[in-house]
Amino acid sequence: MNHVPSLQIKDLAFAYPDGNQALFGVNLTINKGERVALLGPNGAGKTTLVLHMNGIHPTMQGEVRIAGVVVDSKNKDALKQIRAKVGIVFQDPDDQLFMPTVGEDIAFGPYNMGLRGEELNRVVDEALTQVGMLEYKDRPPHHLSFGQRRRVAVATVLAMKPEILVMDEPSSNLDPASRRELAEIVQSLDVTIVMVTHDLPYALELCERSVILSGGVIVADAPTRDILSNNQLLASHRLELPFGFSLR
Amino acid sequence: MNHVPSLQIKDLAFAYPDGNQALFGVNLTINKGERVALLGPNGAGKTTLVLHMNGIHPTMQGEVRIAGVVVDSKNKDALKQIRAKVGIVFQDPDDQLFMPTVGEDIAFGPYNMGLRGEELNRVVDEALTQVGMLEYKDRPPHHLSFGQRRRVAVATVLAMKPEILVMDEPSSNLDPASRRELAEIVQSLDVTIVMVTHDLPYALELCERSVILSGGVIVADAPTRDILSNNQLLASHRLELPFGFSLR
Amino acid sequence: MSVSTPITRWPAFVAFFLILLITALLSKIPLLLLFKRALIEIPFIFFAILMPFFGTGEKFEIAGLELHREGLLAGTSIVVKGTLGVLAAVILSTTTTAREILRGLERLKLPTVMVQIASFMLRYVNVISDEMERMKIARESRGFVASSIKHWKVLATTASALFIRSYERGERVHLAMLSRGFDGNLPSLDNSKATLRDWIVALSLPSIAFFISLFFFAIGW
Amino acid sequence: MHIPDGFIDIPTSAAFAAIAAGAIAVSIKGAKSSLDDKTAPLAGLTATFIFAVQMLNFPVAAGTSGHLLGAALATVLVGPYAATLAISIVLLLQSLLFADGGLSALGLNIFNMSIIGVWVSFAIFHLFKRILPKTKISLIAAAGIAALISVPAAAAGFVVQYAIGATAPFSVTSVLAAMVGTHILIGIGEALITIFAVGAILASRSDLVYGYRSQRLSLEVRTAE
Repeated sequence: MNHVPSLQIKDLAFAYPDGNQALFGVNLTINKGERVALLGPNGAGKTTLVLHMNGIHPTMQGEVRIAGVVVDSKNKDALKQIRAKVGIVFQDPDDQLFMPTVGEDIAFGPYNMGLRGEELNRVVDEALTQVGMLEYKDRPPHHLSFGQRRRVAVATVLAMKPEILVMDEPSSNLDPASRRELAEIVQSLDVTIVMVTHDLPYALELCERSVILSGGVIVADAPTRDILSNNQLLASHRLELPFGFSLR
Repeated sequence: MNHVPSLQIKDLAFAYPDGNQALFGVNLTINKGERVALLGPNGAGKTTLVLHMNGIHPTMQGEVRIAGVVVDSKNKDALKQIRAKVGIVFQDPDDQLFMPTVGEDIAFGPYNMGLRGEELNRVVDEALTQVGMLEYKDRPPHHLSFGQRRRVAVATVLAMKPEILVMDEPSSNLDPASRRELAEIVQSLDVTIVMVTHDLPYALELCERSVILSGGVIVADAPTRDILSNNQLLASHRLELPFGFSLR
Repeated sequence: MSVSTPITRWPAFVAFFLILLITALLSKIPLLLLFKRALIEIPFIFFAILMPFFGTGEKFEIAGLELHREGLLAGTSIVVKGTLGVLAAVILSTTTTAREILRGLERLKLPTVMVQIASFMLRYVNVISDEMERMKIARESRGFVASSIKHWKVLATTASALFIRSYERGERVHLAMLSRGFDGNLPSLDNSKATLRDWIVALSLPSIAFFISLFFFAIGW
Repeated sequence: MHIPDGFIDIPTSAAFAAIAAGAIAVSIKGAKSSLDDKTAPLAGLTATFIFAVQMLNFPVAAGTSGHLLGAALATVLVGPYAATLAISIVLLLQSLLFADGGLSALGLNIFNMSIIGVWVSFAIFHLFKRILPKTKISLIAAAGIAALISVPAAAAGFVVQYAIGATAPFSVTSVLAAMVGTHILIGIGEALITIFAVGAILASRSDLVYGYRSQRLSLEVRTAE
């Protein structure tokens, strides 16, 4: 295993142009190959944090490093490299899938990274195979089920061979079987994963470690099982296990 | 309790204009005050069935009765009465909240039913109070959180004093606390409820009885606990309890 | 009013400008915001600046530049009138909520369907532009930079995805409306009648402007 | 392209406002007969779409950028009546809320963009659809040609208004040359984007394309047993 962490965030603070401060000094290190759940109430700054990881939000104060490289939104070329390394799967697959066919959608990222021809084709097929959607390559994404579109959205970023895969609410709107199928795909991937989620059972199933972001700072960072068994901690950040769910 | 069932569906069959048949003879009776979960895989015909309950889809074959009255989409006046009795809460609250402010949105249904002036005002306030959103009456829906919009969407149909409340995936996209708050609201309502959902733990928490719609027919109708403990039944209709969830 | 006043009667325009400024101050609009939002006018100012160099009629020279009197007047007229129009519109839109504007349109007897279309547009403009923003972030996250003509195809496919989403939302909204008893008539937004006082307040600005132009016309400026 | 206040004199503006009002009245009738009670939500969301898409800037050349007018695109997608209504509403709200285009010039702007823009698109689209073989490709091509011509046509509308009621001293012919010339360039961009967009929509939801619907000859009718 590589000794450079996939993600290092130091003292990251950020305020929106309207003066609203969202992050108040976030510190987080994630090693290569780890799967970490990022939990927290609505409005805690989870999305803001994620959009710092690939330089969509410029770093105002503090530092974000991906595989050792500082994210600098002013350096356009470096930014392109960073965005290849950080694959974000957004919550609504329709935001991510806009090309006429599944295959073209998967090719979009690698094409922007400069891949062409045979190599591009190979990368596309590989990514589709990883999520079990190869046979849908020539279909318009619009005709797929929601669960299939979510899987294609995952493939669009896998095709960029990311150092770190960030998934925003991966289980939302999935029926139970699609939810499990996606879990199996996630478990089969050999990549660092940050999973932003409200679905605490899903976090427990897939991530060894969890962090809670609340009020713009990391308030807890521990094994998922420990965090989920601390009811007081959960309750004070508007989190709770669903009715009927027990930690075995 | 009233002896006329809130909902009676007999031998309901339906095909779309393109020839695609979605329902193949559905039979379902729901008594006043019951809360029933409507489960089933994607594409089973759940939405098609729901849109028969208020005559959006005309009945092609078979019969649907609401509180004893046949749903007849040709009779415009009768249809108006039916739509007042069947309140559908759609999955995306933004589809349902189309007026400029929360208050006007709640008033939309009762206004169409002929309510005006002081009475209209009273009904609106009552519905907003039931979901704990009265203070947001003059706000535009855009400024509310997702969970709040879902609650307002519920209020828009409660204001019509429905005989039967149909909720499409009520827990989708909610964070854990909003999910529980909505559950508490649902439990406080004194109305017949049909809940279309993939969230089996939520069905167990809120509904005594569940039915499974699969391949356009009802394949199971039993107490929710019995259905959820029959793994073989669940599996054969692409349903399953989430990882870590145990029926206590 | 300002549009129909000839540009040569310039003191009238100074007065118009002062009225708008006073209105802005009375409605507590930060002047900076006012002028920032008025920047939308810039393309036409460019056009107007070019005018003195073209056209016909009397010529004269300033600082070595050959200018046409007609063009100069017309250019100034466009800048001045355009600026007044933009300032008035900015004041209207910062002091009046979208909803009040809709009510106003309804009161001005704009056809009901048009008011409804406008109302749906105002309701969903945030929803749709949020969707567009999220799509943009998703594109950029995969290394896309809009920089050259070959990227038009990407923007066009984004537009098409956006159209499908907008149209499908329209269909779902229609279903939700039907489900709550919609029969073609939307409830009127306007539940109060305009009082005499409202009309007086509303007409005060135009009438002051009218008297100013009458005054300067009368004294023959 | 949005004409501000003070560019064209008041009698001309008023005359065009009257024409615009008439055309809107006709379009309301036309839209209601094809969309029925769906008119408000569907035309409303189409207007929202046009408004959003006009914010989508695309690079033209040398650091400048243009944006889509959307008249041809809307015409092909939702039909001329709903397109006229949607674009008129966009222009109305742009002038009221964003000071984009003068309120006294609203009639002029509606005439150019939502009447000339839409109906020229519609005529050309129909003409070419009839001439070309009945395939999706020719439909897309027809939409592209409609877009290409609709933009300079709308610009020519401005020139007509200018000739009648201008307060500026250019000769009409030089304005015509300048306006139509630059707008042919913009029209090329408009055409390319319209082509790609219509193509993409035909690929995923061909049933949403108004110009395609009338093209289907007959449907097989089946009955459920």
